[in-house]
Amino acid sequence: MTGVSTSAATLPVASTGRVHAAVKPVLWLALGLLAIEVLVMALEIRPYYLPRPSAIAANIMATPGAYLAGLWRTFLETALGFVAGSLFGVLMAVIFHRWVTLRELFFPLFVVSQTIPVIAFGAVVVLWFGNTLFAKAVISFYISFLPVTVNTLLGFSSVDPRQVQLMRSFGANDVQILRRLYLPAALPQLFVALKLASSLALVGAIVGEWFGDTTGLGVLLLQAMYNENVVGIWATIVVSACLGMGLYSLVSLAERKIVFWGGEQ
Amino acid sequence: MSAYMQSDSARQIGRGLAGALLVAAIWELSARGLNLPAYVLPSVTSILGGLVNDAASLAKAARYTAAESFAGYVIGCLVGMAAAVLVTMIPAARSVVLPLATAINSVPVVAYSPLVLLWFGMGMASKIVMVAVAVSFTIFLSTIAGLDRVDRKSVDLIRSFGAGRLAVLWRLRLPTALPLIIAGMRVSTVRSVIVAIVTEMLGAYDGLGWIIYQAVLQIDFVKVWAAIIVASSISLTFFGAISFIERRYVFWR
Amino acid sequence: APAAAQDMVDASLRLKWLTQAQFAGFYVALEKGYYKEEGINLTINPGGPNLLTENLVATGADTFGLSGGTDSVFAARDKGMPIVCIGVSHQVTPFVFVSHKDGPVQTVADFKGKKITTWFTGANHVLSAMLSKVGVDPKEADIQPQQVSVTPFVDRQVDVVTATRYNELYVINQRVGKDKLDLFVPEDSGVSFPRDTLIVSEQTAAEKPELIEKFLRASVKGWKDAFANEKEAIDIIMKISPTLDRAQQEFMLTEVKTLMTAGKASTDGLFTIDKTAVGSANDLLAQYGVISKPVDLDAAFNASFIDTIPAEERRL
Amino acid sequence: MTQGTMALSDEGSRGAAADATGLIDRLGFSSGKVTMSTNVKLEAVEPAVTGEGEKPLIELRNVSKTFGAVKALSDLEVSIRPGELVTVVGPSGCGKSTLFNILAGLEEPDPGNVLRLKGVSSTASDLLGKVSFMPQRDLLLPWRNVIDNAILALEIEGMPRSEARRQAMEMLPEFGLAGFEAQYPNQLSGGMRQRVALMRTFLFKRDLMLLDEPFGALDALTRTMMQRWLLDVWQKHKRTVLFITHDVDEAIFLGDRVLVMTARPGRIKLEQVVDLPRPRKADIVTSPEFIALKKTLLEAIEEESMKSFQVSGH
Amino acid sequence: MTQGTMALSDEGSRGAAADATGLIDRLGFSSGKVTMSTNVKLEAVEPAVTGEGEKPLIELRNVSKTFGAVKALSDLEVSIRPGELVTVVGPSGCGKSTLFNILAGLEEPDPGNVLRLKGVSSTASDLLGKVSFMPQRDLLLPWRNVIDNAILALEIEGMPRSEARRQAMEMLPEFGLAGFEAQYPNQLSGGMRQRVALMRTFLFKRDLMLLDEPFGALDALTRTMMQRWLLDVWQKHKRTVLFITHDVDEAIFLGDRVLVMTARPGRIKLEQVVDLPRPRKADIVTSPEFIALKKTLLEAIEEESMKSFQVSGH
Ligand SMILES: Nc1ncnc2c1ncn2[C@@H]1O[C@H](COP(=O)(O)OP(=O)(O)OP(=O)(O)O)[C@@H](O)[C@H]1O
Ligand SMILES: Nc1ncnc2c1ncn2[C@@H]1O[C@H](COP(=O)(O)OP(=O)(O)OP(=O)(O)O)[C@@H](O)[C@H]1O
Ligand SMILES: [Mg+2]
Ligand SMILES: [Mg+2]
Repeated sequence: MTGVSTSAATLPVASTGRVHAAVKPVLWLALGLLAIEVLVMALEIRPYYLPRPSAIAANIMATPGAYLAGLWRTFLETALGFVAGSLFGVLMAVIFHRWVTLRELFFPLFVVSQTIPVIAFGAVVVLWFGNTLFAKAVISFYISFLPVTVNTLLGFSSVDPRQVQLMRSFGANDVQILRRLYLPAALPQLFVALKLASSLALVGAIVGEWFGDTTGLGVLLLQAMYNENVVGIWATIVVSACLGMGLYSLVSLAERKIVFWGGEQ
Repeated sequence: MSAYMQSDSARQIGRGLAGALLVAAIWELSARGLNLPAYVLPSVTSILGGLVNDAASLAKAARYTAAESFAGYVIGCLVGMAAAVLVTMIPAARSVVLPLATAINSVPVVAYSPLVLLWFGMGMASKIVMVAVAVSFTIFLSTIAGLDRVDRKSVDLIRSFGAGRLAVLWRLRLPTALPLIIAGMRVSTVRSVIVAIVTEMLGAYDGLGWIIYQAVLQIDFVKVWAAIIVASSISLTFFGAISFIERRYVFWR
Repeated sequence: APAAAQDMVDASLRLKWLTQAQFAGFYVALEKGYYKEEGINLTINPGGPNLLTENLVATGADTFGLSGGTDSVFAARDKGMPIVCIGVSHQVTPFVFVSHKDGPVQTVADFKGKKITTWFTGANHVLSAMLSKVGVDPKEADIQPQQVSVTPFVDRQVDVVTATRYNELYVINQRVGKDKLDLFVPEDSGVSFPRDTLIVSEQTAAEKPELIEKFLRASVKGWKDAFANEKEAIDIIMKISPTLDRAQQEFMLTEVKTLMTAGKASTDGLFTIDKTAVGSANDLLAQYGVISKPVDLDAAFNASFIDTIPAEERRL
Repeated sequence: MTQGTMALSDEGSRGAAADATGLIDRLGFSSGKVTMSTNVKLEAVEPAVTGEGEKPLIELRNVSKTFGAVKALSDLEVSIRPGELVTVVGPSGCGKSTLFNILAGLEEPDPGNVLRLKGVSSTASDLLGKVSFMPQRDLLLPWRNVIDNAILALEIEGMPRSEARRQAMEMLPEFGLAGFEAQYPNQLSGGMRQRVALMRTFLFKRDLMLLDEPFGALDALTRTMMQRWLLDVWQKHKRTVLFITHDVDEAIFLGDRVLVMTARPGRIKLEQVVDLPRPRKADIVTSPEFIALKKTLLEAIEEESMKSFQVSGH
Repeated sequence: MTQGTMALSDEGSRGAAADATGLIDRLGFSSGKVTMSTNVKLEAVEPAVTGEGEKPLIELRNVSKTFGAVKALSDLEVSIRPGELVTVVGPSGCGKSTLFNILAGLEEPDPGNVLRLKGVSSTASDLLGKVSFMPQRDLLLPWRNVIDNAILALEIEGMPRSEARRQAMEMLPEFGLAGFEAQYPNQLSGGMRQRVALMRTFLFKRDLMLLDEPFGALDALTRTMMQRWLLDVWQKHKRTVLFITHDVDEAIFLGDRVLVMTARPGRIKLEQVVDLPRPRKADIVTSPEFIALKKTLLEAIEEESMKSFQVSGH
């Protein structure tokens, strides 16, 4: 009994704080939604411009299965593309960092590659990978890797050269310096890019689903868009925003766990 | 010093061109060698031909798109930085602004385009808004990360000089964040052009996206690629300009 | 009797758009196993806004395609894509031009100087032809590209809007009211623009004629069932895409039925290739320079496959 | 170290004409290019005001500071009178820098403390901007060159840049940094960085000056010059100075009082008043009073130093 | 500083029983918890091998180094025999750290130099991995805790982490860091950081050891202990040591030879052999030989120190 009460008295100091931190945004959200609801009704904004939040919720609840299935599928595509894009992005940064000639030869082409709208080669992706989850992941990969490369390179360049020299004086080879110095030092910058890439990967997956598919948030979005189902558009926007925030939070969480040393040099 | 920098960037430009030529050569060879039809991959020479043929309309569209992306880019940068500064100065704002920004950014640009086209019309305004939204998020994230990255001990030091929040921001946080902000700006250049193009594809009066959209439907892949090459050149110039500024002003790394 | 499993041939059908009642017949045939009965293991792949069915069929990624229409078939042939049309679904122009009944536009001649939005993918040429017929220079009308939404028209920022009979028209009807609209039908101006074409690659046409015939037979059967039992057809569609608006889908199916059975199809049955209608579209596109020269109609449109199915079997 | 150096050469061999003090004097006259105004005045310096009855400028009672599991300070009591120059010695890791952080207003001590500034009860953060603080690590900003790093505090005060730069430029030769005004920190040697940080602190003119091992990376002569410079500034501007050092000679030579801290958790073990007359000449280090003081202090420090090794030996 | 301290207390007042040396001895016996194995052996140390005929371990001829407009080293000539302990002194900013960077293989000198390792002509980069180097700034990695920072070099050599950690853990008490193995650099005091960097260097066992002001931020006792530790390692493992310090006493007490560098651009001004017998006791600093050496060195350094102020006065 006493044991229980002490633990209840001591432990929760932290956990109430955490609960509080988790509840606060939710409260804000609820408040915001309520405000919009009232505003829309008061100003009599037509649903084609801005539907009421309750209408959007009702729309989702009418066919929750469709949204859930879409969410899951899109999540898989995004996750796959994101992981592949991040790994590739870091890999390219390492290569470009190690071989300046390669960077100068090909980095501009990386930039160029990003300026090609997906629609220009989406058909080619479908051609090669068919209507598979993989095809979407490829597009999501394509959209997300450049920020990772750019930021990782930036992280590398912020390493103190004297630190590198010290490692060299220990006889460290390039791989060791990379693993023990460059990569950890680039982590703070890398995570900025990962947050960005998580959003971009989701965008890529959704756009990827426009190249002929049957499930996914992109399909729902497209359907709603071309049927001028404004409530449907908003419903899909809300669901994908939730997915995006979820991914973002996941990356942030990992960041807080991994980059604990923050700004100290 | 400046001569050194010049020769340095001259070499970089040279190498960049060499890389482009290399890829172009491989492209040309595979397109011709494998006898690929234009609807799979048109040859580089035919694209260049298309470029020359449609030079006038492409140039006009390029100006249009460049103007949209640049305007949106500038607005986006300012908004993104301002929001990041706000969030850093008023920590309470973070729990509201950050999730909201993430939410907005998690939805593909194109999902908003019906709404934005509805709200801002088919002209430049809607493209500028879309570009600004996309750019501001990138800048926002980079800027907060940069502002947060500052060495705590240095903050302590200048606080001991009596520096208030603003002085800490101006003399310490912003310079510390500058490398990351500029990296964000660099990534955004590319995004700004592509967002402008994608939005144009969904509804516009002019611009490269508009040309691409028309050309796809007319199954004119040479034109599609010609427009893409123009778009890439815009992005690359844009990217190069920001990189140049970066090298000028972030010299201490 | 269903063919034995080992004889089954894999094939795919690429639609021009996402799953909806516009394609109900194919889904009904699939659901009811008509393709299986013909020995085809068919996959239906939806399309999308940036996916070109012609391209996917020409490259062999998909066996069959329900592509944009005569316009896209001509454009593809013009660019040298080896595709052949084996059937036309919508016998007449599936889109109309819509104005407010109480608005300034009462006749096609009124289009002059008004703000019109349309798709710059063929519809604009139909519009130009219609205007030319009544002696209006298309340059005298303010023709703008049309965005995804019809709201500008609803809000009267636009005088005339283009709408497919089976989709946008429904939305406009809902938001403005059916009685408050004037419709301008291209056929009334003597312009026809058949759309929704079934295509295969030249290679398939040459090497697997019987596969095409089997596919057509099963598809026709599916469509006849869909029109015979619309509720069941809609159920099948709604099962695949539960977020669709059922009422809209019902409307769509009705409209599609009209389009598919109009003109020559009323006598010759579904998927008939009406060479005159197709020819007029061909001339129109050539006239406006969309295609460099008139396309060889016989090479582009091959009615031999659909003709193996007797007309009475294809008629509703 | 410098003081030790001087002591030795002065008593061990009287003929050592070229010892540090002699050099400084030579320097003051021979090199016309160096503004060594301090030297001339040094000998005329008045004894510091150390009146016992005066109200303390700053007073700490019961100050503790805990970092997670590490208790850095525990029930520290200290009071500094205005105009005093107090030196702080103690084993490495005993909490000296932590004490300075509290006095600079950067770190709040654990609750339950009393902190009085000019008799007024305050929190640590009230001290922000009232103290010129030189941290142990130089913390130069990599994007500012020598001169701009030096004027950082002045800029924050709102002085126009050009004026601040002018002031700093004048000071450069005295810090042995002339000609280096446009260099960036990564182009400087360790000692030069320390001197830039020192300049930055001197330029920020406040009643209380906290110097955390300011002369650690300097050679003997430079160190002597900086010490003299410090004494001069202290006298002329009646500043109160707290000064951390590991050099007991330096601590006695400079200080009105020497505080010896205990091993972690840091407390004041000994408050030793240095009642040697001012101005103190270099040879004071050989006087019996000096040596007696030094003995007391060394014993105290080393006892604590040893403890910190024993404690950590667990 | 320490040596100065000891000198003073030893000759100024013989009654100062509790001076540094005494403390160390007391420590060695009284605190059973501290592994102070070095103390016992210290007195038994043999004089270093300094045979003149031996081939130099490393030899520099005509070495210059220019940074943009700043000439840091100019025609420097130096040769180090195997097993020597050579100390380097010179005014702040004269190029000592630059010399070390070259010897560690980190910086290539300007062209035209001769660099011979064991008689073989080499480039600076050939020296990478052959020298254990402690830089002036500690350069600890912020994401590694004390123990992992200490084992960095061992890890790079390929030693399994657990084994490396075990070795480092054993050393912690001797460096006064026991109990701090899991702390991160930003949680350490200045002196503790320096000791971690020192440990990292000691754990990386190489013939040539370069130490750049390793004891700068340490209090007297800790410094004495570290000096003894260094001498012990040097003797036992026959390592060659180069040691930068600003403390002339330390330089003489530790070194077989003391190199005095000129003001920037750095050159060797004076190579002073220290022919005091080893093992050297703490009271050696009061011997006339020591004092004479010190006088010579101080004169040389201070002449150069002054130059660097004059030069920069332009
Ligand atoms: N931010 C921090 N987090 C955790 N522990 C800390 C922190 N800052 C200081 N400490 C601990 O507090 C103690 C005192 O540190 P402090 O820097 O005040 O020592 P110091 O007396 O200045 O030592 P030195 O002479 O080596 O500079 C040390 O044990 C250190 O590990
Ligand atoms: N990377 C660099 N770029 C430009 N100048 C440099 C660089 N490194 C050193 N210098 C210059 O070279 C000279 C010698 O520097 P070095 O660090 O070797 O001095 P030091 O003798 O170690 O001084 P200290 O005792 O103060 O540490 C200095 O004038 C310094 O400004
Ligand atoms: Mg300290
Ligand atoms: Mg140095």
